[in-house]
Amino acid sequence: MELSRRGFMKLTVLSGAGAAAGYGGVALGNLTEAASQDDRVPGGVERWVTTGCDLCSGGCGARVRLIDTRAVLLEGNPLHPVTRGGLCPVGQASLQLLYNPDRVKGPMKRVGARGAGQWEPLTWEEALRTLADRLRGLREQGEAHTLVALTGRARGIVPDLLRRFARAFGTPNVTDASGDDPSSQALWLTQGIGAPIAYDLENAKYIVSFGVPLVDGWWAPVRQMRALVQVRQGTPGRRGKLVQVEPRLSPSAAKADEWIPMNPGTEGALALGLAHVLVAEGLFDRRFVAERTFGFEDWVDESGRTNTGFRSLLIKEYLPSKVAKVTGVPEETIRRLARELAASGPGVALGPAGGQSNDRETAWAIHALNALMGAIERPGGALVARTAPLAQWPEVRPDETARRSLAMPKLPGARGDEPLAGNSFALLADALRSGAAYRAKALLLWGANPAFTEPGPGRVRQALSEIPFVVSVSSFLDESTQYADLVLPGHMFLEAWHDDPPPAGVPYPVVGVAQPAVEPPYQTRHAGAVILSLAQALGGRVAEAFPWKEFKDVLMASMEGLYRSRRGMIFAKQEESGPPRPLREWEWAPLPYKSFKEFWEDLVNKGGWIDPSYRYGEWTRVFQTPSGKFEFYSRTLRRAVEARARAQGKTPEESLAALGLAASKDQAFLPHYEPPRLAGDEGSYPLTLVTFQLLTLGDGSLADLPFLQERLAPHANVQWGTWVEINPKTAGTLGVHDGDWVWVESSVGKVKVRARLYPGIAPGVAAIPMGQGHTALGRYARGVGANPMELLGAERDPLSGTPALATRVKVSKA
Amino acid sequence: MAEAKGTPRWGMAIDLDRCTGCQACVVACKQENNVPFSSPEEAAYGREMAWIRVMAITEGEYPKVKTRYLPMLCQQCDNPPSVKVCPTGATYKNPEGIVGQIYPRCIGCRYCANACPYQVKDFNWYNWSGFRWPQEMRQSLNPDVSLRPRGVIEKCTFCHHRLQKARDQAAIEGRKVKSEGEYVPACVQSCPAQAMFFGDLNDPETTIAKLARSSRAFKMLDELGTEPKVIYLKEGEWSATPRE
Amino acid sequence: MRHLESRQALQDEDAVLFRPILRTGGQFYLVAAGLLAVALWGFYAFSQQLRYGLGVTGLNRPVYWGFYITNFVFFIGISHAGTLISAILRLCRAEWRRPITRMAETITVLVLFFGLGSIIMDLGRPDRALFVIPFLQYGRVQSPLVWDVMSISMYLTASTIYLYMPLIPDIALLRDRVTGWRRGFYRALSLGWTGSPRQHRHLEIAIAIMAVLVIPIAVSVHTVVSWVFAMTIQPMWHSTIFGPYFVAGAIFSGIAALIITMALIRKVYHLEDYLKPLHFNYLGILLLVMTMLWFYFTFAEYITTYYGSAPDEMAVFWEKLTGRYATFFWAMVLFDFVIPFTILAYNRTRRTISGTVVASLSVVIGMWLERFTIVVPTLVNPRLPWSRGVYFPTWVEISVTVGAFATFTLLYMLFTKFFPIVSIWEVREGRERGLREVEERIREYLPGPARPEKARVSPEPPLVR
Amino acid sequence: MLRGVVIGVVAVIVVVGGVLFAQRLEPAVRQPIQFNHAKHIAQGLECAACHQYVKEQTFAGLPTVETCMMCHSAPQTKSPEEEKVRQFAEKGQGIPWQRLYRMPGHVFFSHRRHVSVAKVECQTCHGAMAQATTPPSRPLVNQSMSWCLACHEKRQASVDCVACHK
Repeated sequence: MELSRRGFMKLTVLSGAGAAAGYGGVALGNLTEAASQDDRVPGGVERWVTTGCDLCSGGCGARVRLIDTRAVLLEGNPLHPVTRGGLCPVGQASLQLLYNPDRVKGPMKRVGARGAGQWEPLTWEEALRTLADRLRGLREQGEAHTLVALTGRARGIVPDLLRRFARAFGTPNVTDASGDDPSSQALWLTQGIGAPIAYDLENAKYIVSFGVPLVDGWWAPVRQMRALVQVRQGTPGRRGKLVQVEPRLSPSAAKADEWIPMNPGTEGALALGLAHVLVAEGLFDRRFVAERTFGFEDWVDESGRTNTGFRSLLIKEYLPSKVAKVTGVPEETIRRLARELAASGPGVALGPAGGQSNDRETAWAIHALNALMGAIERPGGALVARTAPLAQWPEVRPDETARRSLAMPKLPGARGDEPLAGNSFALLADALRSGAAYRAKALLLWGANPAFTEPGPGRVRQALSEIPFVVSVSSFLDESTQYADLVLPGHMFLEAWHDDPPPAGVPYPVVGVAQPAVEPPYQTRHAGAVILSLAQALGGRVAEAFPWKEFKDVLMASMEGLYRSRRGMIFAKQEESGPPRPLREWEWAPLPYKSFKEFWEDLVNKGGWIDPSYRYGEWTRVFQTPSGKFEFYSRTLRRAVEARARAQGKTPEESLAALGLAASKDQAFLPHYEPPRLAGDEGSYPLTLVTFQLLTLGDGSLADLPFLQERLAPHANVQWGTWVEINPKTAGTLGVHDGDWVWVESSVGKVKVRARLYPGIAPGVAAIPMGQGHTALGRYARGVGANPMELLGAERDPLSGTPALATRVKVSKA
Repeated sequence: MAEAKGTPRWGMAIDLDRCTGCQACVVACKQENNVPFSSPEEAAYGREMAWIRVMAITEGEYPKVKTRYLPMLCQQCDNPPSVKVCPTGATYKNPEGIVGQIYPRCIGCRYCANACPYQVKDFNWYNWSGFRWPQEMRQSLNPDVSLRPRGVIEKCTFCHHRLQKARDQAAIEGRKVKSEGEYVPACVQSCPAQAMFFGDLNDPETTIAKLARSSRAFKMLDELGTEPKVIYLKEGEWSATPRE
Repeated sequence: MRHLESRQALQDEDAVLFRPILRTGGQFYLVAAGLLAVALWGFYAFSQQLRYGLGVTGLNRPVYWGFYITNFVFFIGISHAGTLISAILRLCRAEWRRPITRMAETITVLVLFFGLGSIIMDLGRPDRALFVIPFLQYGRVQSPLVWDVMSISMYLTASTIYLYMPLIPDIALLRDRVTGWRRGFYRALSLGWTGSPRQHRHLEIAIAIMAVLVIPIAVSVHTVVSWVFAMTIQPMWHSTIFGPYFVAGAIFSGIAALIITMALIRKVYHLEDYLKPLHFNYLGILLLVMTMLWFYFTFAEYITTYYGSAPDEMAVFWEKLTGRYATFFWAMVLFDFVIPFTILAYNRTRRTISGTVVASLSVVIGMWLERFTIVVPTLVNPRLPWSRGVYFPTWVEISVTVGAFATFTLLYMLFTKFFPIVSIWEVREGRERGLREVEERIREYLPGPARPEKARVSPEPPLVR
Repeated sequence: MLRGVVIGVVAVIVVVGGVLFAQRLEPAVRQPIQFNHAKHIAQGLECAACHQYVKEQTFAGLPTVETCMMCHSAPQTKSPEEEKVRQFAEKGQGIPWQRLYRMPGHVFFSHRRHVSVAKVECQTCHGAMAQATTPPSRPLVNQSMSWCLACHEKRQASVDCVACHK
């Protein structure tokens, strides 16, 4: 080991030189790398194009900034009368959807096993031919009804076209993944109209929201945010109040003036407790109840039997002391809330947002509370939205084959005409597996991803794998598309024409029209145009039902109705149109256009059309009930149940009892409280899990936007992941600390998520946001977080079969 | 609104009563200013970048809990602590009071980020612009703003490029930029709840100047004497705010 | 080499001082190779950082500063070992200084490079490091970081000169003892030193001037380093006490580093005759004073914060005392005060070399921890409580830190191979003249009639040649 | 010994410096068509006729083949260069013009601001391009930051850093 000095020197110098050279090289590399990334974003001619955002039901108008042909910014359309230039974070981030590297770039057919993710590109002609041949085969064998079509997020004309196609083709099995809003059930039960309730939020003075995420993703978020501003700061000297009743301090609850935590699923009981106080203390709107309602007092029917009225039921069953026990809300709070509601002029109750097995009863009770307050058909109250006068398409004349198939019973879960029927693919999946009346032979997924969004996705995946032929019209290879035999990529919004029907909850009609802003860079086609081509390929009566060449023709044909109605106006600056609130009770002067072409051009350039008028007290329009009044006692439901019982050969009572409803007899037809059904026994699964949507992720189809993954929710401070919110007290008993990995386990499945200790959630309750846990989709979503749907699906609404989004769970350290 | 008199002093007001914490401003800012997104690993490390963030503070114990949302962006201080410490003048206050960050001058010592009490300066840990933007997504980059190289600090500039654009237009029309409405940063433009206001604080007629005088107005960490040009309006009470 | 020694039989008594330069054992190569390997590993880690950016470190938002800045403050602190202590001792005419000044000064010069280097390593754009030069480049004199750059470079220059000047006579000694290329090397460095009385006079004046100059510069350096933190308004950084606190801490860690170095050199080069327990004892007393001073400053700093109880400050305060950084904080108290104070307060332990060395090792560790607990806990608790930071260094930062220590040790070792680590001429001067001077001085202290100022003793003619 | 070291150091400095300097030099630009600016200007064309975005956008724009073909669809001269234009047009390609003046990625220059707002003449920054009979292979004006600033100061335009660097 004796090293000579000379040797050592040499070694030192050499290694020093080596290190220096290496270091210098690296440093130089570093510098040149730094220099090369100085590359600038190419410039170009700037243009702004008016268009619209179709990523949720909000229907926001938008304008896009183009540099040459690149879209670089999406902004709210300042002319849009509802959103006035506002656009939520999803809209702001949506260019990452347009330019997502994981978009499907052309039609593909599956070559490997289902779910193996092996694909082979093919041309549109080949793809459409394959599809048409397959469908023609079904018709030829008289099995047109075995085609099931499922639409996803798409709104407006495209789903209408698909339903039209189903009718012309001959299948009764069309459903949409979004499900039904509970409020539309309430409106149907009490006013005979199966549509979501429109709330005149802007003019309300006191809002009690039963768990409605007003500002974080419900219906039309931008409109609601602006309405809230109007409620609070819009009237000089008066600040309207928002009370949020919810088990969890959601962003909406945080923005409310008062948060009243309560037990999950007991909103209905609370609403009835409030109603009890109003009635018991004589604080209700006597005039409205006397003149416009039915079933408040006990009444005698045609058969001479005395039926219980709403008043008796309330007084007997919903004492605040009793309600306090069920809901966990103190009795004095219930009384105070009811008195405040009565005292503050038009108060309005909203909700629920949905997710429990008793949603219908809850919505019903809440709407009944509105009726007691006289908040029906009154400024600041609950209204029935007016529809837009879009042109009707010519009637479909199904051919003989189609008529025979249409007469077949529809599969459970497929959307039907009567609101009692469930509208859920999960239900349908179960039916498919239990082999109901017949098996589905083909499935069209139109932008839907039931294998991710439906409760109990395992069963859905199983059902998908058993359907012989699955076609997915999708921009991404999402979980359901993995099971498809054929993938047909649709245009992304901003590449395609689309229309925005009126946002849910807005009382007056607003129609947005969005034009394409960028050239589609890939081999994609308009989802509507795919239906047209398919119909053409099938020929005969099916083709006849679609007398249009391209989607723009369909759109123009519909919009011509607006022009012909001579009503409303095209979007304009606020100074020109005035605020759409308070709702006007007069109609607009006829539109000043000489021709439809002129109207159309202005419509496209400004972004849409609005008729901001509303006539209060059109009683025949808003009460389509047997009594022509607001029915506390729902004869609409009674008729439906009787019809169902007749069909089953049972008495109505038997039929109801078979469903396992808690309420019986008259109670079943009056607004009442039905305890939520939560799967799992309390001993093994001590916590109640509620799920919620984030404004940033929605149902999960937006999980592939990195801008949104980075900022899921400010209060949780979690990025790129899923968390479970638990109260620090609950966590203490479980030995769980903030940020720990935990297993959340239900009777159905379990997921691994991070624990977030959140004082804003009731002890004994756990909450998980939806939208994560993708196993497919794109690189930004895959493998991030967990999907709470894996825990659900065991319990459902007994009447419609819609699965509940809540269950019992246990939480343990992972 | 009248034309600005003298040198404008651009300022922002954020009405916390309106703000719903939706983060549209955050995303709009990132889209407008080419702020890169992070990967899950780096985000977990606290390295995601944003020039404006919505900060949430939850206080209290169940059932008396309150969560407050507070959009936090560069306060564009009149007396900015970050500018004082910058060794090269990469961070400086321009004549209109906007605190700029000159990327080719920045040596990346992060002294300004540490001196700033608002935590609104972000550092480019990686060569984001090179490989973090997939080719497809690079299409949505804004040509008015640079792609910051690795190793420099970046921050909000009140969308200064928008001011310049407005000023060019005004100059061609032979006038000055209006003190309100003509030049608006991306966050203010995007706010769905219209909780953000922007304009010249020197013009007493602007909405923002009026809001600054409102009884609800307060400044963040006012006691530090940084003299922010971002004004917050307290939550929970009604006040006469000018019409939108 | 034997013949050399025989020829210079006169100087046999100091032969041991030349031996490390003239002869190198296998052990040296072994240690050097080990250190080199560690150093190269550190370089590799740093090259990774250059390649991929600061993302490879554990730094994040809001913890923008971590190991590198801690090292910076620490190394600059260590640098006070030398020049400052040696200058003070020189000015005080402490005769016991003679064998240790060179060791101290060498520490200063070498460690300053690592102080500056730590800053450059911490930069996101090290290629732009020169931007901070004021006037020529873009440096803005209002930034404390620029004060740092100016003051450290001034300190580096001054201490290099201050190290070099007393080296000249020794280099001349070496020049006359070696052959080959080394002769040329030493000849160039000896600047034509002949040892004439005139040269000696000039040298002494120059050393005296530098000693006076170097003290304010050294004080300014660490004051300015502290001001990097104190000039911000961040909780527990914004403190008026930081200047003197850092200077005291720097001298504290400097003395400790010096003691460790002395002990090592004494052992390795068998300098028991030069570095006696007395030297360690004297430095130990100094260290004792400093540990008490350090405790006083620390106590003053924390008690003031506690009584002020501003919420932002208290967040950091509790983070240090009971929070995530409590281990670091209490370890710091243990290493910086409890251990050294206990050892040094007792004569029995202080008067042993091992006693002072253990105390010094403890102080060096403690002072690194002190720098760390100053830098990081403030950053993890920013004023706005919405993001609490976490910081854990990655392998890169640890490797670079370890590599820096290894490189420093290696350079120090190499220095001892080229230059005498004990100032030979000063030792000799001490023998010849110091004794007389001290005697004179003491005589002057004693009561008696005041005598007119005696003319300065002219230096003895050089012994060599 | 010492001399050797000095020579070595100088040599290294020269080589490294030379390499760095060579890297900094812009390579000579060779245009696909030997365009004659002087001739076109003499025909009464304005700069903006071909650099069509110069007044409205941040960039001036290099002429598209369509712009050229507005006049040159039929041969006007016997120049082989003119023939090349038509060849590009026939192939349906754009003309691969090479950029002569390059800004670093962090410099934001607006032609609109300089031409339409400040009314700066083209030759102020581009030199005697109008008199050039062949395309220059190197910029006629050496545009450095100090050169920009000198003009800005003279005209009392903004010298605010963020005006050009963002």
